[in-house]
Formats: sequence, C-alpha cells, structure tokens
Amino acid sequence: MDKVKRPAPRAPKTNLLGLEKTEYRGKPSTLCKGCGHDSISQRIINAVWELGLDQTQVVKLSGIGCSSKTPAYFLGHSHGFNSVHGRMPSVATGALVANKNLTAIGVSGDGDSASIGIGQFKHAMRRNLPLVYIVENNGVYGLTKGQFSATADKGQQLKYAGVNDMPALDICLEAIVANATFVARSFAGDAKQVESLLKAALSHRGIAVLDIISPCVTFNNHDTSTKSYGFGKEHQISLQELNYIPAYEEIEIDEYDDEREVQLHDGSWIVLKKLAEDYDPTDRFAAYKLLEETRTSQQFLTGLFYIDESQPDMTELLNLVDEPLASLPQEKVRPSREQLDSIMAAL
Amino acid sequence: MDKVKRPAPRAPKTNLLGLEKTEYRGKPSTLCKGCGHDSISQRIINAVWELGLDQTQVVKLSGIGCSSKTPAYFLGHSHGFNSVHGRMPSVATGALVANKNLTAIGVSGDGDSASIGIGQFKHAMRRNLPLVYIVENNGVYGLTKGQFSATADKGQQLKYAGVNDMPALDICLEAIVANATFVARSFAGDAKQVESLLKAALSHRGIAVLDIISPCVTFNNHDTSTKSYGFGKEHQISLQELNYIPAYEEIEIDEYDDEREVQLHDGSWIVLKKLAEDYDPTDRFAAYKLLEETRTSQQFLTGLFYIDESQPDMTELLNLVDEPLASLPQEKVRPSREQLDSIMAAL
Amino acid sequence: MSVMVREAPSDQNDQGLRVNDFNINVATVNGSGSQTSNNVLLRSLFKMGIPVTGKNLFPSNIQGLPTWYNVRVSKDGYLARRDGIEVVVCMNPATVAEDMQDCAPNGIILYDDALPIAARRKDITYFPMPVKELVKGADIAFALRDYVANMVYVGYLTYLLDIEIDEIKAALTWNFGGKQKPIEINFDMVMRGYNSAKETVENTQPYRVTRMTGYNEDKILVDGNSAAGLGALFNGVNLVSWYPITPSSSVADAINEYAPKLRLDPETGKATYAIVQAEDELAAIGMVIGASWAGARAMTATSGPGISLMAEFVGLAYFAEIPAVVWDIQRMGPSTGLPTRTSQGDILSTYYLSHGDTRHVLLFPATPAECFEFAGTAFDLAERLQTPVFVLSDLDLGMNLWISDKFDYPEKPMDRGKVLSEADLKELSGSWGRYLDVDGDGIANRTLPGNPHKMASYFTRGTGHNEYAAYSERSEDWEHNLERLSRKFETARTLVPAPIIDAKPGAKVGIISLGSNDPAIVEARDRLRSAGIESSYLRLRALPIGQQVRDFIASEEYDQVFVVENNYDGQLYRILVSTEPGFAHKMISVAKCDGMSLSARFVNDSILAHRQ
Amino acid sequence: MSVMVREAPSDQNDQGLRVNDFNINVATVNGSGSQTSNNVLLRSLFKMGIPVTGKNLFPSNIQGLPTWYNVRVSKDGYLARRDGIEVVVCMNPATVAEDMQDCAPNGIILYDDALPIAARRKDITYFPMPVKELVKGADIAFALRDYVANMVYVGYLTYLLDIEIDEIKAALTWNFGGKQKPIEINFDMVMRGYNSAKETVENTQPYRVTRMTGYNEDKILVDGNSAAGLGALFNGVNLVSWYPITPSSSVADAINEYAPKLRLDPETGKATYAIVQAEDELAAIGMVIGASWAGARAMTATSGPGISLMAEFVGLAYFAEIPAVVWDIQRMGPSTGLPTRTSQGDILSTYYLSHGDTRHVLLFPATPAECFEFAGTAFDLAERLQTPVFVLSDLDLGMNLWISDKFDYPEKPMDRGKVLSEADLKELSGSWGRYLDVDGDGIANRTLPGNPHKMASYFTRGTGHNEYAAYSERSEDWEHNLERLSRKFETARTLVPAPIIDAKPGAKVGIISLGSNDPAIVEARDRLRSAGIESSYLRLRALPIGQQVRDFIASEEYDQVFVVENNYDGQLYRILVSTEPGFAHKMISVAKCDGMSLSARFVNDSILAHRQ
Ligand SMILES: Cc1ncc(C[n+]2csc(CCOP(=O)(O)OP(=O)(O)O)c2C)c(N)n1
Ligand SMILES: Cc1ncc(C[n+]2csc(CCOP(=O)(O)OP(=O)(O)O)c2C)c(N)n1
Ligand code: SF4
Ligand code: SF4
Ligand SMILES: [Mg+2]
Ligand SMILES: [Mg+2]
Repeated sequence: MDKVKRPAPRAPKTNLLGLEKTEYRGKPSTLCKGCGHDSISQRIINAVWELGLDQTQVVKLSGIGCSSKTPAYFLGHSHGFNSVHGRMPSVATGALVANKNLTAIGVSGDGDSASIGIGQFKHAMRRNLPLVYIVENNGVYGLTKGQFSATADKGQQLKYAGVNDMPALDICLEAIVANATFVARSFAGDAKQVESLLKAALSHRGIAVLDIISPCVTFNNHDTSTKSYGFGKEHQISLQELNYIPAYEEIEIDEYDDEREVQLHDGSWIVLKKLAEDYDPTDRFAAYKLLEETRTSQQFLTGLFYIDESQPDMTELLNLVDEPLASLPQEKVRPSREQLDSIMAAL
Repeated sequence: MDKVKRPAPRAPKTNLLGLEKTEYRGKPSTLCKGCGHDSISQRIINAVWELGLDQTQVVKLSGIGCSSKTPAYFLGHSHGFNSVHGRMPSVATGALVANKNLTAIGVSGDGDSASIGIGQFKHAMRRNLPLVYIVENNGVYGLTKGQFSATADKGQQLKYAGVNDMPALDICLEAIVANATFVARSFAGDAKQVESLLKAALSHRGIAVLDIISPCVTFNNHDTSTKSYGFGKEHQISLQELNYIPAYEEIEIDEYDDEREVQLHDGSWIVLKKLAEDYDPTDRFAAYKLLEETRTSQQFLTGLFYIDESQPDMTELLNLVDEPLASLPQEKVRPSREQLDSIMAAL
Repeated sequence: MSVMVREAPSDQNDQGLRVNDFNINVATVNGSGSQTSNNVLLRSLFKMGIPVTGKNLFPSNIQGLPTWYNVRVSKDGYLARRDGIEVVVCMNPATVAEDMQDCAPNGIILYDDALPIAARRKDITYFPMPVKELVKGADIAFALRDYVANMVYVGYLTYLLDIEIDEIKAALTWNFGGKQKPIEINFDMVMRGYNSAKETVENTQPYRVTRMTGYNEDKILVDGNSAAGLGALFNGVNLVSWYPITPSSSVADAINEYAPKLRLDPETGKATYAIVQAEDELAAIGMVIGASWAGARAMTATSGPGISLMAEFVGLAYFAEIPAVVWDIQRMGPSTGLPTRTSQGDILSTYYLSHGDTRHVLLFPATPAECFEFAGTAFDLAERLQTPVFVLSDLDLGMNLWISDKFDYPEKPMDRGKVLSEADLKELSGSWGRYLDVDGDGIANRTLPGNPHKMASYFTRGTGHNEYAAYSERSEDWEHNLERLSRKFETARTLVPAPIIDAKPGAKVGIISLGSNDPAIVEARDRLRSAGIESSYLRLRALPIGQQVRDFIASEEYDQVFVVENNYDGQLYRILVSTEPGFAHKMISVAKCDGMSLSARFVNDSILAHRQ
Repeated sequence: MSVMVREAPSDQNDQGLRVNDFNINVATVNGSGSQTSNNVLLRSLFKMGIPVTGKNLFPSNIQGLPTWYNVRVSKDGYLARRDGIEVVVCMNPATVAEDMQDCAPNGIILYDDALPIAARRKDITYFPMPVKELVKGADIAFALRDYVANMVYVGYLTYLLDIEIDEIKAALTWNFGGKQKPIEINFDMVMRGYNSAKETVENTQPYRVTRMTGYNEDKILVDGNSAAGLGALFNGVNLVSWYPITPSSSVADAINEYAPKLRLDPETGKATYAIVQAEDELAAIGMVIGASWAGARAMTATSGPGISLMAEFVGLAYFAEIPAVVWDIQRMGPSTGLPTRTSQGDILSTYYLSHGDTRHVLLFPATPAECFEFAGTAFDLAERLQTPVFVLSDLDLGMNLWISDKFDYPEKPMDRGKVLSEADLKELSGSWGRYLDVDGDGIANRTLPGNPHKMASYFTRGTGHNEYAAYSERSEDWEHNLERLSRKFETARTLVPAPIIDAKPGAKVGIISLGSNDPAIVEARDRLRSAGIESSYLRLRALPIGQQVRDFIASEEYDQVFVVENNYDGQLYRILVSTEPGFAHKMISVAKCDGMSLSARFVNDSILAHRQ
C-alpha cells in the first residue's frame, strides 16, 4: 500500500466551515471536577470541529446518568435528546429512520447500556444502526452514588457498594457477538486515541461502538479499580497507533508492513500502526481471541478491535427515498383518490 | 481415566422412587401436531423420570409463547409458572432465592429470550442462576403466527414474514460471552442427545443453557429453513456422543483418549465421546472459535460446547441459611425487642 | 349505522318462514381452514344486500382447539351480537354436545354425520351431512381434504337457506384473488354439499335468506385493523414500529400488505415509509418517539400488555411534548388475560398512563370507516398538540369483518403542527422558546433536527425545564410548565373529535357509550322505545371530553345518564364522574366484561332495571 | 404529632427576643460536606428538646451545584415547611444574591466574608465570617479544608443563637460514630467560628434558642427510608430486589446497613435474607413476584419511573394473585421530572396500575414510625390478600430527618395468609382449588412450591383460569373470577389501616389528606381555628377506602370536605369522587405541586378562600 501524509499536527484556528472551536461548545458541565465524562465531551468537540461537521446536521442522544447528561455540554448547536434510562438506542433508531441524513452521536453509561439497557444495546448492533455509540464506562452508577454496574470487575471492592461478586459484561465482546461492525475501546485519559477513534467512528457505515473507560472520580477512582485514572495511566496498552486521515487529504500508496490502512465509508482512512504483535481488525475471530484473553488476564488493552465497512446500515436496508422521511411533502406521502377508490371497490 | 459401565440401555418400568413414567406427564398439549416443542416436553418427562427426581421439589417456569405454554404439558405434579413475555429469568431468580432447594426448569422461546428477553437472559447468565434454561428455538414467533425472531437466519424467507435482512443472535455465543457455565445446543429431533444434555444440565451447578432447535411445523418448517426438521435431520452434526452417568452408578477409571469425563456438581458424570476432532468443553475460548466458525459456515453443530463446574451459583454467593428462606419461622426472621430498643436508643 | 336503522326488531314470519332474521353458529376446529368457508358465507350474504355480521370466536392457540363463527342476519340492520342461535352447524366432535344444546327452540342443526350425536330434541330439525363421503367423492390431494371439508356445510346452508349460488361463487373468487384452481376445488365441494342436500332433504325448515336492497349498496366489508392500516398510509405515516401481539398484529400486517402498492416513490421505486419490527414494546414506542421528535409521522399498534410496557416512555413523550400515535386494540386483561377475547378495559390505565401528573388524549373509533378517519385524526392531533395520542379500538372492531361505509378520501391537508422552519427562524431572527406559550393555547413551537438555522437546536429532556428548554429545578418553572400543559389539555378538548349525539325530544334517559358498543346501543334504544322509554344517545369519540359532552351530562332533560361500556369496573364512568363531579349523582354505570361484545339485551335490561 | 400540638403559632417576643420560633436557611454547594454541619446543627437543636425540622433542598447532581438546608425551630411543635427565613447563612457565591434577598424583614445574615456582597438592606443585621482565615488557622490536611470549612457557620450560629456547645460536641460524636480524629478536627473548627464570633460580634440580634422540655423526650431523629428498611427487617423480609433510583435508594441502603446486625443466623452466621441489585425495575419486581410465589417475603423500593416500568408485571401479580410489596418513594414526575424534589404524584397511576380492570391496595405512611409499622402491614396485607401492596411515601418523608416517636416493637405475629401446608392437604385429602373462594372473602388458598404433598402443585398463569387454576377461555369462568377479585377488594377495605380521624364538635369543614402533608394540616387547622373555622381532619392511611372514610365524607356535619394533596391534578380527589359519586358535590380539591412539601399557609389560604 501507500505512503501517507500525516495531517498537520497543530490544528488550525478555524475548521473547514471557517468556524472556531468555541462554536462547538455546549453548556457548562455540572459534573464533578475531573470526571472522565467531561474529557470525553471535550474530545467530541475537538473531533467534530476538526472534521468540520455542520452541527445542525448532528443529533446527540442519551439515556440517563451522569454520562447521559453530557450531550448538554458539547455541540451547543445540535439538537439533543436526553431520553429515558437504558433506552437511547430505540430513540436513536426512530430519529435516524425519520431522517437518515443526520449524523447521530449516542452517549450512554455502563449502567445505562450494560445493566438496564443491554437489550436495546444488542438490537442496535443487530440492526447496524448508523450511530456512534459511546459508552462512558466507569463501572458504577455515578448519578445514583456509586452502586456497581454490570461492567464492574468481579471481586472489586467499593467503600459504599461493598464487593462485587459477579463477572463483568464486556461491552466490546457483547457488541461483536451481536454483529457490531465497528468496535473499539479507549481511555478518557488518552486524548489522541479517543479523537482518532471518534473521527473514524463518525466516518463509519453502521454502528460504531466506543467503549471508553471514563473514571468516576467521586465513586470509583482508587488505583485498585480498573476504571480509575491511576490504573488506566499505569496499565493502558494500545493495540495500535491510530491515525485518521480525512477523505479530502490525498494519500500516496506504498508498502509498509507495520501499517494497515482501512478505508471508511466516506472515503476517509483509518491508519493502524502496529505496536505489539500484528493484528487484523477485520478478522472477527481475532477480536474474540484478543478480547477474551485480555478479559481473563484483566489487561487494559485499547484500540480498534473490529471493523467491517461492507455491511449495509439499517437505513440502507429499508430502501428509503433519498429525502428524509420527515420532510417529505404531502404529495409524496398521501396516495391518490383513485388509489383509495380502487381499494374500496375491491372490498 | 477409567472404563465406564454404560447405564442399562432399556429404561426400567419404574424409577428410583418407584414411580411409572405416566406419573410425570402433564396436561394434554394444545400445540400443533408435530410441533418440536412437544417432543422436548417428552424429553423432559423422560429425563426427570429416569433421574428419579421428586416432582414436588421441581418448579417449571416460562415466559409467553407456544414454547412457554409447554410447562403445563409435563411434570403434572410440579408447581408451574407461566409468567410474562421475556421475563422468566427474573421470576426464576426470585423463586430460587426464596427456596434454593428447588430444582428449576425454565422454558422459553427464541422470541421470548432473544428478542424481548435478551436483557434478562444476559443477567441470568452473569448471576450463574442455578436454572436449567431451555430455549425452544424455532426462529419465529409461533404464537403470534410466524414473524421472524432475533434468531432467524439472515436472508431467510418466509411466506408470511418475507425476508429477514438482519443477522441472527446466537443463543450459545450470547450465553458464553455473558459467563454462562453450561452451554449446549441440540435438536428436538435427537431424542437421545436432548435427554443426556437435560440430565447433565439438571446436575449442573449454576445456569445451564440448552439451545434446542425446535421446528415450528406451522410457520417455519420448509427444508430451506435451518430451523426445520428436514434441515436438522439432514445437517445436524454432533460434536460428541454424550452419556450421562448418575452418581449412584459406580464408574471405573481408566484411560480412553477418545473420551472425556466431566464430573458434575452432584457427583454424576457426563461422558463425552469424541466424534470429529478433539474438543475440550472446559475451554471457553475453544467454544468461541467453534461457535463463530459454525455460525459463519451455517453449520448445524450440536453438543455440549462449554461447561465449568467450578463457579459458585447465585444462591451460594448469597451465603443463605440452609433452610429455604420461604419457610423460615418467625423466630428466625424477626429480631428481638432488645435489638430494636438498642437501635432506637442510638437514634 | 347509528343513524340508519330505526325499526323495532321483529320475529314475525310471513307464511311460516323466518326470513333474513336469525343467527347461524358454525362450530369448527381452528387451523382447519374454516375461516375461508365462513368468510365466503358472510360475503355472499353481504352481497345479497342483507345486513349481516360475523364474529369469530377463536382460541389463543394455533391449531386444534374449538372455534366458533357466529353470523347474524338481520333485515332490520342490527349488527350487534345477539344471544340465541337458530341455525347450528356442528363440525367439531369436541364441542358437538354443547353446540347442539345452544340451539334455540325450533332451530335447525346441521352436523357432520361422523360426529357422535347426543339425545335429539323434539323441537329441532336435524340435517346430517355426509362430509367424509362427499370429500372422498371429489378427487383432491389428500393434504387439502381437511381444508375443503368445511365447504360442505356452506353447500348445505346454501341450499337450506336459499343463498344465491352465484354470490357463493363470487365470494370464492374474491377470496382466492381469482386463482382458478382453488376456486374450482372449493366451489365443487360447495356444490357437492348443495346437491347432497337437495337430493336428501325436503326443505320444510323455516329459515331463509333473500336479497335485500337499501342497505348494503356501496358499502364494504372490512375489519377495523385493515381500515386503521389504510388510514395510516393515506395520512402520511413514515414509520410503523411494532411488536407482534394479538389482536393488534393485523394493523401492521395491513400496512405491510398495502404500503408497497401505495407508498413507493414512482420515479425511484423507493419507500416513503418504514416498517420496523421492534424487539419489544419499549423499543417500539421508543422508535416512535425518536422518529416523531425528528419530524416523522410515526405510530405503533399494540394491546394491553404493550400499553403497560410503554408507560415510562409515554410519560417522557407527554412531558417533553413529543407527538406519538399508539393504537391499542384492546383485548381482555388484566395481565395476559384472554388474548382472543374483546374488551374495553384499558381506558383508565391509558388515560392516566405513566407516573406523575399525566392525562392523555384518547380516541374511540366505532366503525372501520372511523378507524380509517381517526388514523389521520390521531396524527393531526399528535402533531398539533405535541403529545401522545392513543386510539382505543378493540378485538371485536379490529379483527372481525364489518359492513362499513366506504372510506372518505381525506380532504383536509395534514396538520403538521407548530414547526418552525429555517425561514420562520430567520423572521424571528433566531429567538424562540421551545416551551414558550406564544398564543395562549398552551402549545409551544418546536424545531426539527436538521433544520439548518444556527438557532434551531434545543435540548429535549424528561427532566424539569424552563420555557427555553434549559434544565431547571426551580419551583416556578415547574409549576409554570404544568400550568401550560393543562392549558394545552384544555385546548385538546376543543380539537378532539366531537361526540355523535342523537337527542330525542322528551327523552328522560341519556346514554353515553363508545366504540364498538354502538350497534348494541342502537338496537337497545329501539327496544327501550317499544317499551315506552325514549332515550338520547351520545357516542363519545374522544377524551378529554369537550363542551358538548358536558352539556349532555348536565342537561336538565335527562334524569339519568347511563354510561355503557365493555369492562368490569366502569372505567369511562369513573373518568366522567371525576371530570364532572357536579353531576355524579345522575350518572349510572352500565358495565359488563365477559369477553363478548355487548348485546342489545344486556344494555336494554340494565337500563330498564333502573327505570322501574 | 397530629395529636400533640394545639396552640396557635406565636410571633411574640419576650424582651425583644424571638426564642425557638424562626427559620434558618443554609446555602452551600453540594458535595462540599455541608451535610455534616447541617445534621450536627439539627441534632443539637433536637437534643435541646426543641421541636425542629430540617429539609434538604439538593440538586440532581453529585457535586458543585447549590444546595439549601432549611431548618425550622418551632416552640409550638409545628414541623411543616414554613415560608419566610429569619436566619440566612450564605456559603455559596453562585446564589448569595438571591439567598440574601430571601431574608425576612429584620432577619440576620451570616456570610463567608470572601463572598461578593450585594447592596445591604437596612432592616438586616449582617455577620461576615472570616472562613478562609479561620480554616487556614487550623492545621488540617489541605484535602479536608473544604469539608470542615462549613463548621465555621455552625460555630457562628452556636454563639449567636445560644446553642449548647455540649450538644454540638455530642452531635459531632454521634455523627462520626465516636471516631476521635474527625470529631476533634470538626469541633475545633466549630470553636474557632464560635470564638471569632464572640470576639468580633456584639450579639444584639433577637434570635435565640433555649432548651425545652415536654416535646422531644424519648423521641428519635430519623428519616422515613431508614424506618422503612428497619421495618422490613423486623417483619421478616427475605428478599429485597431493587434498582437504584433517587429518592428510594436509601431504603435498600438502610437494609444493607442493618441486616448483617439483625438477620444473620447466630449459629451459622448465614443470612436469613437476600439483597439483590437487579438490572432494572422490571427484573426487580419480577424477582419479588417469583420469590413471593415461592413463599418468601419480598419487596422492592423504587420511585415513579420504576413504578411505570413495573406496570405489566404488577398486572400479572394482581391477576395471578401473588403477594408483592412495592415501596414508591415519590419524587416529582411526570417522566424523569425532578428526581430530588418531593411530590405525591403517583397516586392515580399506581392505584390503576396495569392494563385491564385493576385496582390496587395503597398505604400512605405519614411519619417514620408509620413507615416502620407499615413495612410490616404491607407484608401482612400482601400475603393475606395475595396481591401487590404499594407503600406510597415521598422524598420529604423518606429522605429528610424527622422527629419521630420511637418505633413500637411488632407485637402481632406475622400474617402469612392462606397457605395450605402438607398437613392441611392431607386433611382435605388433596382436594382444593387455587382460586376457589371457600369462605366468601374472595381470598382463595394457595400452596408453595416444594410442598411435598402430591396434590400441592398448581399452575400459575396470567391468562384466564377457573377455580382450579386450569386454563379457561369460558366467559363464565372469567366473570366469576373478576367477581371474586372485586369481592377480595371489598375485603381489603376492611383490612387496610383505618384512617386517623380528629373530629371536632361543630366543625362544618372536613379535611382529608395523607402522608407527609400531616404537619401542614395540623398547623393549618390551628390557624383556621383562630380565624374562627373549626375543622375535622381525616388522615387517610390507605386505599381502598373503608367505611370510616365513607362515613366521614357522607357526614351531614361537613358542608365541605377538602381533599388536600401534593400533586397537580388532585389525584386522590379524583379517586374519592369516583368512589363516592353521591357526595362528589361537597368534595373540593386542594392540590399544589411545586416540588416543596405543603405549607400550612397554602392549606389555610386555600380553605379560607372557599369559606368566604
Ligand atoms: C427507570 C429508571 N431507573 C432508575 C433511574 C435512576 N438512575 C439514574 S442514572 C442511573 C445509573 C447511571 O449509571 P451509568 O449509566 O453508568 O451512568 P453514570 O452516572 O455512571 O455516568 C440510575 C440507576 C432512572 N433515572 N430511571
Ligand atoms: C408484552 C407482550 N408482547 C407481545 C406479546 C405477544 N406474544 C405472545 S407470544 C410472542 C412471541 C413468542 O415467540 P417465541 O418466544 O419464539 O415462542 P414460540 O411461540 O415461537 O414458541 C409474542 C410476541 C405478549 N404476550 N406480551
Ligand atoms: S459522580 Fe462520578 S460519574 Fe458522576 S459526575 Fe461525578 S465523577 Fe462523574
Ligand atoms: S405455531 Fe409453531 S410453535 Fe406454535 S404450536 Fe404450532 S408448530 Fe408449535
Ligand atoms: Mg457508570
Ligand atoms: Mg419461537
């Protein structure tokens, strides 16, 4: 394959749309100082700004929780919907069927997606819903003051919640088993990786699951917790070095055996630079192996685990007209008098 | 390991409790003639009778569907609970916490467990609930006349429901990923295998998931369907030959490299005779590999995919008194007047 | 119907015959194909111009259990369920004994001669049918035999009752969509039955049908659920997200069937609609809410259990003010109840659905034509009021075939409600409030995602918010918001379909009822009249009630106002009483709930009991 | 309380001082540890024998947003929320301006001298507190500084109001469970505040507290949720399955805390209970139903959104007749609403919860002692009636600390209801009917899984069934079953807790209210009396209503019966009116819903308005 021009490291003051980053801010956060979720919000602002997306064509959806509050804190010019606990996916599904041209970012928590919400999570994967599905994973219910969620490690101890004696659900494994087409894990403390993954996810065709470990500084941040900053900083191992290259930047082709490029639906590229052993993120089976191993060894491995650009997303499968269903004029959605007459005649 | 005395092939007229098999019947079935579910009911009757279980210590639970109706058709002397759609696991959880000495058989359908019920399914796995969880899997909603369920194959066509363009959820994969400790697949048409698996499942510690392909003769039984009798008879491949050996039968130990014996919680054994390549059902990872391969190749592989007898089940983890909570006398559950006084004094 | 028929029912017979005025009950086994025979029977009678209803009494199972089909022919045009069966057809060994017992005095009984016959009654004429023999006689694939066997009783009835053979043939043709082979096979079997009857029977029994005019002309025969589905398609539905449940599934089925014919873009052949089978009812309503929030016309169809599961989500739509259309084809509850029996038992729980202070808009269609119409009304109201709108039909209306007026083509343009476009925002130079009541009707403006105006976006939430959709925990904001919501509810009173009132001068009795009870009320009023009791009738078509309903209840003319409904607790009665406490003393609950549609007799007797 | 206090409120001051009769409002930032300071403040006043209430007004977030703590001291023993704040403590820059504005005429304001101060008012005395300086002065770990800073205002108040220092110390000791280190650190900071005040201030302001007797003796200070948890543990709870939700979580927390001390088997050290955190509310109620079906005492605690999610399952328990205890600690709905504000908005939706004809038993505790008691009552009723029982508390009662009577030890043995043992079945020689009403009270016998008798088993289902639990679609069986269920509901009327009635001779005004409104009613009645209006008061403790409630409503003595509740739609009023339509005309709804508990003033003014 090809030699690649890296994007200019220093981001310009304004983006493709000539807007400054401040334009992409939301309301001030009401989360605890230092909450991982706030840094993820910042990553989203950066990614969307750098991609030069038009905020009015983006929607933000969430369930309930500290994490689910965050859509109020980024992209202030996008429509947002803070729905009910664990049911964000169905709301997003409806919104995207109504207007398939929207770019949808879903924000959820581990309680919201793995406990009450695992059902809708699963079916969103099956449908390959064109949604960037971010799970801000801190292993606890933050907003209700620190109970264990379904992603809490077995044997973990918390001052308030006691010991968790049940095994964790692995968001990434759950996603892949249910046929998700873009599955990655990252760490709120790793700004660069999160942003590259966000950009790639926003360019992906279908569901893109980002399981982002996002420490709850108030209820689950002591170093023994795998969801803490301390643990993350100490133990995070990146599977690859990730670089996103937008479609508009030309890229020259040429062999590099320590690199893989995967072209995304919109023509952009995600470049994966091998760090440890070689890994093929298009091999679903390799993903199982890797994730099962890291789960048992409690390794904190991050990166893009699986990607498949070949699957049609849900709205494609519905064979919808090009125009959003929501904006179709009456002529297009009300059949003719003659059509009614002929049906009446037949009954 | 050891040479093994096979149990007498011909079942005796009465069982350990001196009861005839007819004693284990339920009400007459109201399902369609030839429905796979009816044969599974028969298998349950045989297994429970041959194991000589006391029906009064068994409970039958189900959700809603043709499959979920079947508990009325077997074990007429066991308490049964036909609950609501997709929520059998939570009802079973409550019942088992109330009385951990009960043997619980849960019957569900693919719609009941994979569509509306995947959430409770997942959490039952996590908790290692001591339940024999049978999914009578026909790929459709029988009782509502043949719509696709979440286990219907992608691309499958049905006269009434049209074409299914979504990938299937694989019950066994979903179970293993969520930490189930006994996972098997079988075919309603394979009486011997179903019975061996049922017996093993009834002896297992924790959750035992049986994904039994059970043809819906009315809505999904044409040979092109992977859930049909035709397809099953034609394509079923058994991973192992399974033999269940009850605890009371002595078994002599001695090497056999084409056989594995796994001892179950109650001292009984499940003997797995290798048929194709060797397979270790205690290797979770091998299970993924196998299931993912068979899923992609649309192979119909049956057998015991995974077993782990080492995990405590939910009621063990709760550290409950030996006597069922439900039958504790008032002295044991009402603290003393002194205890109340001291609490009052402290407030 | 409620306006056409006004003569008293008559059991008179001219020269000993009882013409166009009796009940037929066909007892078969479900899954045995009897549905075809019964539909053919019903359709041919309908096409003979005879007022007729067919009610299918089927079990909650797929195959092998008893099923009954009850046909009422009524020259007077009474379409309610009527007790008493004059013509009994027995095809089911499991129930033959009971079925024969149910036969009215001087009735007739047709039965498969293979059935075991209980002691015969003197007053009854028996017609054994050599079904097996006739079926053998025909050369048809073995597999099909069971299915066509039921055509034998159609043949016998055709002969005995004088049904026009051409109409039978026409009905068969219609039923099989013109496919020759099945038409022939089945018609052949009908004729074998017909001829066997002709040869073996001397037709002295009194029951006859004969062609009528003035009633069925340009009427259609259709079920309420198909009408609902068609109504949705003719009123711009964009998304149907549903989860299968009896008796609502046929709403989605109808849409599935008609949509490709009606709603594909002619140029591209692409769809202007989407049908999504959700994983459960929570997801179904969630998708409806998401789609409606984004500006689409979205609906779901369900029944009681689904309504209960939607409770939390409905509260969100109510409070965040998002349109949603939910069809509840009511079946017998509580719980799973009787999935194949009818009821109006979801009125209370739906009206107050979800925690906190909530009240919802409910529509009550009474006929297929109204199902078609209300499909549009529901969307218009949901988008105008920005709130969930429930259409409460029931199994009887939804799944049975009814004689109906042809559906009127929707003349009014669709009302998409207060949606600010980019242009509107420019005009307002971007300043607007999502929950700001600009004109006093309690309804605020909204914008749709994707609106390119920089100030279009707002944040939707189920938590407390102020007029500008900002999060707020302030008491004043909360109260202010609830005040506006109840102002909106007052507006709803003025927008929902007005009741149909048939006020009779001098009537002292007022009757309020709803939905599929209409035929029973109509007939009961005629009976009451012949008993000297004149009544006025208000058919409620929606909640909340408007001024006309209040006036009717308040009217000095009526010393008693009976609230007639098909549930156990008198649910509508409870709502009316708590809405109009001032007149509670004169309202009387007339409620019954046994899985059957109401009969005129029940209504008549209940009211009489209070007039002694 | 409702019986103790009967003098009129007094704003009099002897020698210019206003003693034990004013409000304190402390404005802080949540997550800043102010809870400790406030609890210490409240507890020391309580221990001084002074009637006092503390209401925590906190945001739905974890850290950084404004929080207020409102303390009312009332020598007359009035514990309702009272408008007007005489003593303001400002610690939060974000709200200092508003907080100061809220100060009543002639009030005093204590503030962190680092705060920006708005224009000063003439009538107010200001007390700047050198918080930063005092904190610096003490040598404490940097991390702890923010937390102890709040002790400064405790010190200032202690000096200004004359709070007994020993009680402050005692309260601190209690609060930190005797741990010396934190006690010292905090007490030191209190004293620094105290001394700084003493040195810098000449205490001419009028507000004082002084020890009282006759009120708080052998009373306790406790929140309703802890009482509920303790009540469950003392009444044999076997399973608590719950899903976290504000404001109910502290019920499970209390059980978590006390259970190991109270409910481990002394010999084995094993648990006689289980606490299971479910994956959501559907699972929580499902587990409760499964466990109760198997014979355990099982409960869950939730709030509005959870109640909505439980709707379908509750219908199953109602119809299959399975006990279940559900605590609904009501918060502000609809939807997610205001999770940290109080309301009584779930009455209607819970009473009619689930589709089909359903009505449920609701209990309304008014005090922590009653929460403790009703925890047992709920289990007894659920097992006796074999039906779900809901205990409707609210955030105000559940999460705030209240002065309460000590809890009475449950004397009555637990009522496990009609459960047939193996012996019973032998006696009946195995013949019994699960839904057979043997004694006319509408309640049938049940057996538990595991009962070794051969005939013990039966099949439980939410579908139609006959008296022997066999599946049935027959109309008679269905009606018969619903008839029995309503007979059972009539029985419930006789078993639920009777209302507390305080009838005054000659009273023309009747007042009906429930739950945590009690203090406001008590105080309002005193005000009304001084305005010359005597009233009788019925505190409803349960639905369905029994004879005493009917008689109260029907009583000739009262020309008006006011139904007072903390929601918008007058939900209890609607239920009472539809239950007693004959007296609808004299019932008047007095409802308000702004997230705050009701004030005596609101009740008083609303009733007065109708008496002009
Ligand atoms: C139906 C329902 N049940 C319970 C709650 C209470 N609740 C709010 S947030 C939350 C858990 C949030 O956990 P998570 O999704 O991990 O988000 P986090 O706060 O940790 O970011 C719960 C249980 C609710 N709002 N709705
Ligand atoms: C809440 C709810 N939604 C829908 C239904 C209708 N319903 C009954 S059974 C069923 C599907 C059953 O499918 P499956 O579990 O595969 O059982 P099968 O009939 O195929 O054996 C549905 C949707 C219901 N009973 N309850
Ligand atoms: S509680 Fe935890 S998750 Fe919630 S805002 Fe604070 S730090 Fe973040
Ligand atoms: S419909 Fe299908 S699943 Fe149901 S009973 Fe008939 S064959 Fe079995
Ligand atoms: Mg979390
Ligand atoms: Mg199925």
